[in-house]
Amino acid sequence: MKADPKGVLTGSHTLTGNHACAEGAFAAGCRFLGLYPIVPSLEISERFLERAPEVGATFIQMEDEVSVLAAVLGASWTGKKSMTVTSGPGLSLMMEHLGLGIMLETPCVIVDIQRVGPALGMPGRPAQGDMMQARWGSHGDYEIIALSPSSPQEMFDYTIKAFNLSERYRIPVALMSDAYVAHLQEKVVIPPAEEIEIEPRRYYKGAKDKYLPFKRDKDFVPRMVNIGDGYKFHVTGLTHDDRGYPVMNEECQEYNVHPLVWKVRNYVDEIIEVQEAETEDAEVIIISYGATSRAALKAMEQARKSGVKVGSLRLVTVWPFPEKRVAELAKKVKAFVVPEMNFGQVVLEVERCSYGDTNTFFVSHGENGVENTDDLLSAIKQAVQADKVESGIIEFNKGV
Amino acid sequence: MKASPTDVLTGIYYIDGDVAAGYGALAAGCKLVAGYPITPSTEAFEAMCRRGPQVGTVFIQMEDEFGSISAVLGAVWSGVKSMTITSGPGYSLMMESIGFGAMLETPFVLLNIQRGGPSTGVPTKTGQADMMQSRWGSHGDYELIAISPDSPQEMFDYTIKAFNLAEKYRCPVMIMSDECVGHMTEKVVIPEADKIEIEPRRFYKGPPEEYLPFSPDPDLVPKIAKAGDGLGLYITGRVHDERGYPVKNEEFKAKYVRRLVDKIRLNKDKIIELKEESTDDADVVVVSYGISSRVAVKGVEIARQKGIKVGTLRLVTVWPFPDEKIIDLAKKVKAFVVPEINYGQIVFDVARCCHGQANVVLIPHGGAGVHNPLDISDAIESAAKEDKKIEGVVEFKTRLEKIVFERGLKIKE
Amino acid sequence: MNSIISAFSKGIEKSGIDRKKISMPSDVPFTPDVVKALGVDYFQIPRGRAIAFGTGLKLGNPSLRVVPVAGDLMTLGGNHFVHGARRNMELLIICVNSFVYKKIAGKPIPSTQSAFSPYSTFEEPFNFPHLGNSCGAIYTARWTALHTEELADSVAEALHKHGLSVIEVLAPGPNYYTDIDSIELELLKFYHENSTIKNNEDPKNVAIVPDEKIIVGKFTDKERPTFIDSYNVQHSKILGDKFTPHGGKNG
Amino acid sequence: MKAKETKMKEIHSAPSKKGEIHPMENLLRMDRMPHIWCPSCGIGLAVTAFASALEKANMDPNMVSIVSGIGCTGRVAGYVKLDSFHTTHGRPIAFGTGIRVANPKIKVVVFSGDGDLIAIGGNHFIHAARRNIDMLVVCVNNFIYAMTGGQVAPTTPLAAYATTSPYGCVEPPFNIPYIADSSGAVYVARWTTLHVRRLINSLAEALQKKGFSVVEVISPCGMYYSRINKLGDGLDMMKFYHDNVEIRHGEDTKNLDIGFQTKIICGKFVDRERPSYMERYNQWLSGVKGGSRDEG
Repeated sequence: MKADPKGVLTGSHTLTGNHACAEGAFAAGCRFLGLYPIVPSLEISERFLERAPEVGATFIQMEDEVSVLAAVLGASWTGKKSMTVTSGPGLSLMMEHLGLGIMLETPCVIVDIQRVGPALGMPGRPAQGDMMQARWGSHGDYEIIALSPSSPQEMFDYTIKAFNLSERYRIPVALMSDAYVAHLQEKVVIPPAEEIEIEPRRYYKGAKDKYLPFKRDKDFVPRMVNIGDGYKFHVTGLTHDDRGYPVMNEECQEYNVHPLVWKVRNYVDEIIEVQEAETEDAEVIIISYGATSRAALKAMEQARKSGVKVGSLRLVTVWPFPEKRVAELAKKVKAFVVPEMNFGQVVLEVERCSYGDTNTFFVSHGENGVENTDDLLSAIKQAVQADKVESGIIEFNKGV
Repeated sequence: MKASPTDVLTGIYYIDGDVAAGYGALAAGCKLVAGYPITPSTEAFEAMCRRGPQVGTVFIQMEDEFGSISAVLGAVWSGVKSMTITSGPGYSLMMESIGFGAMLETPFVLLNIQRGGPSTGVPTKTGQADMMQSRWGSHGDYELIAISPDSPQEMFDYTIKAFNLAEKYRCPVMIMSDECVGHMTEKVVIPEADKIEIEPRRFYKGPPEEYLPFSPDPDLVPKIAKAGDGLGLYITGRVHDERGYPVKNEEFKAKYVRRLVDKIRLNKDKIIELKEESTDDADVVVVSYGISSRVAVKGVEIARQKGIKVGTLRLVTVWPFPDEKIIDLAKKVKAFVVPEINYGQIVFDVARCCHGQANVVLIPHGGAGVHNPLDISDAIESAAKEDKKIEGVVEFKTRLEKIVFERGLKIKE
Repeated sequence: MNSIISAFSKGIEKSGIDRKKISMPSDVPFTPDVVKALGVDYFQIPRGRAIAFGTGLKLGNPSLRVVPVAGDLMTLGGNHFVHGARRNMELLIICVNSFVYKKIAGKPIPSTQSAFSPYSTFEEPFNFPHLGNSCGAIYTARWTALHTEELADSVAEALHKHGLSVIEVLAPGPNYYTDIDSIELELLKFYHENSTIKNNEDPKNVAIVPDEKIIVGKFTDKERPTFIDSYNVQHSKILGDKFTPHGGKNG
Repeated sequence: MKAKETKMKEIHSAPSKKGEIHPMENLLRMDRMPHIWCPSCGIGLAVTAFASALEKANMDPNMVSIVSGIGCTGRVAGYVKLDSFHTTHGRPIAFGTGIRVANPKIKVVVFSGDGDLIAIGGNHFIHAARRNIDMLVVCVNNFIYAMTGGQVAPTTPLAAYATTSPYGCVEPPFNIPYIADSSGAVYVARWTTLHVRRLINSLAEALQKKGFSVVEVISPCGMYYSRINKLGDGLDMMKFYHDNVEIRHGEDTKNLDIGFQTKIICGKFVDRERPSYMERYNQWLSGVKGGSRDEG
């Protein structure tokens, strides 16, 4: 399906990441925003509100983040594509309803503009400390899809992709950006509507009385209907059978929850998108995502110039984690260098998936500015020199 | 320091795990409990409501889980030991404040009686699917301690230990129990007060004008103060320096938030408690925690009867994770078998620490029940037979899965 | 904001309560200097949780006087407020209600409506004293940042109340999330022209309505047993000697 | 016990005689019967009253959506044959707000208990009332958390017993109509499950009301509240309601406190008009769209 021209602001613009995200949402067909203001995600909602009347979108500012996601889930069941924007503290409050979204298999998009944490941290300063939270933050078992854009253009593109994935798999999708990308102002090219591919919602089309809200189709995804279409369906956050009725026993738990995990794990190849640069002959590969990718690519070029063969693997989808690709690369290279603006989160996954074949260097990035490559270059130097595979992550230390 | 005799209900009891945890908290000197009813953790709160007023422990049922954890944090800063009790959905609601507690280095204990999830799930039945959440559930970087008891007696003992760890390292401590242990009724022996060791709070005792609330001792843990002592506390959830004043520069994040993480990571050896058995010559090691480790006993027994050399490693403290132990064992054994009541959480950390040197088998279970010991013995057997190195976590196909997905679920009419 | 702080400080002075015994959980980011000048213990806590945190402080040490100063009181903390009032926890809540000017869709909205919703200003704001009163607060008052003398008196008076007291202060305060343009002067002038003092008015009638005068004053002043009092009374009644009363009246 | 259970099951699942249809069959999910509520519980009465009210108010069942939270009353959504949502604890109002704002054609009914709506959901309750979101909130008040086994609720009267107030409740309860009224609800009524006919009328009236309507339904809980406080069974509670309820329409909501086994005042207390959220929203929208856009 093509995008609705009403929401597409075709042309070449200079936009901040946050504004690009709002435009991406409109282009993807998002027509409902639940919001509660929090730095540094404000500009998304401001842009959304400003353009909502002409696009025909609705919004509501709720009393807290808890109710925001509840409202978004409700809105999604009326047939409107819905999203919410927040930052760390807000995401923590949304955790309960993330679980509900998973259990009700409700498509929606959560944009998290990460800031320094924990607690109030440093509002407005970029960080990548919520990556693991997006994957594990709600109670119970689930899998989630998380994308991490690294420029305003990508904020636009991957917001659309986030909506498409969420409709395709009927799952909440997290767009994990950060304050740096969100406030970065760059050229954003918005293509004409007919060039934007949109995943339509997978609706049920059979007889009214035969509708089962959680009956999985061949593509593993149950079909949806809208409130008010006369299906009189029931859905619950309790463990349920195909009809959506609660059945609380071991068998039903297995029947209900295991597919929630499979739904993503069985389709990792379709979901995962990575961007590789010069990995063929690389000795060291920098694995990065989001804003740190910008420094990673720079460092790669600089290192190449000085004769070190460095490649880059950019995780566009951080969750599900590209296990296979990392394992393949691990066999070829001397080391992975993982810069993150936190104290070690996704690097643990890299360590896991390299199966002892290579060293994993961790660089806690961002202290001297997001685009600064000094630490990375020194870490690469250290990585090249290492002659044996250590057990465990080697934390690059500036010698403080 | 010894426990106060008025707090300890010395005697031999036949009680369930929830109640035992409640009595443990009282024995540890918990003077305020704030809770909100949620199945299956309510019994612990009820027990403390019944006994609390008689030993001078105040209870309050707050309006929601945000309220109960905030009240706990407040109580700690007023100078008393405090805890809250919850289960999955409530735990999700508490996430923001747990991070806040970690940031303020607030010593408190949270008892999470896990149930089947996600969302409302199966409220009355068991699960172990909040394990990763306890480590990663709040935004930003932090580290905390999580303990997983497997019997009512341990619920009592480890609740006391949880309070001691919290006071010692000034960090939130999670008791990650589950419905099975919580509702399991067994004999619980509560010893005399003078046999219970209590870690006193590390109060600051110097002159008020020199007090720095976040200036660490050599073990990276700072001294704590309480409100109302005239110290003019300035405590903030923002990134702060030693004085507690907010800082606005990324460099400081590296300096100050780093310590929150390091204080646990560098004291790991002192915190971690493991129970290890016959791992020396084992081919396969079963890594488990909580109720799964009790179920695993039977599975191991069956496997041993078949002549397989099986060792067991029980994670009493799940977080911080015993990386080194697993790395050591991985060099010696053929495979790890990890039964957990979820679809893979701790197993990923086991796999991570293996570095490809041993195979890792996950025996998943969705919750609402425990493993079939036969699944565990079968998994051990096939892991022992497997000679190839397999990358990644091998998911064992359980009997339950076969029943449900091959025969089809019988929907009750 | 400065005027509120100095009024608050003056209020403490007047009340004669030891500053050391005052704790101030708040989601308003005060600077260290201000806190030092006030001489109280200050906790900056997650948005909206000031009352719940204060409840813990008070229960943990009943001799403390807890004064949550809240900016986000009615949004994230709405529930804690209504339940705190119902329980009659001994807290003095100072709610800084800042008027925010914000543009929506290019349309400037002089939001005399509410700080609670800087965006969707087509919403009606709470009538805060009325809500507090109906939930059981024993003392409600409203002042603007101009009424510093009255505010100080109110603080002094409320600090001696046993129960949940709430003072709403209309002020161009620090909005947690957004930068506000410099509107202080304009707003102060607005207050001056548009407020009228009506003490003991039924809180029902004090809603802030556009184009009408803002009613300020002390609206409620009553007595009810506090949470700790009824906790002690009930448990002494049932348990008798086995129960040692908690804290005692106001420490 | 087991025999009794199977007996009950037999009665409930017995095939209906030819031509005999349950009068509520088009509004209740008969395939889910028997329900989970205990004998002597009043929630069933509230549900059938609601179903009758739907008929009485001539609502198109396709355009009504029912949202429940967690708890005994939280299960209502599962038994009513409408588009029904069983959501998380305390959040049905927030969930319903989303539905209503995204699709204003849908009439949202939130059917939940006192603990769900007033304790954990208190904030959403007062805010939805302030916004005046078009929805009907049916709050079944049984004075206790029954699903989790009898904990004290914010509606539990002073000195009443519950498992988390083992020595008597120390907190005064909420007066639900008062708080609804003061936060801006346009329709507030209170009935007990004894007053079925009045309750039906009231619900039908509230369904047609534009704005945030609240109907509090006082219901006996034979299993926990009555048992712990030794108040007898469901019938005794009904008798108590019969003897102690006073109907006073238009009573000032501030006088509606409920004490332990004291007089209960029922009636319709508030019925007024206030612009609803969607009306204000549309007004704003037309201002923006209708050329009056001011770039200042």
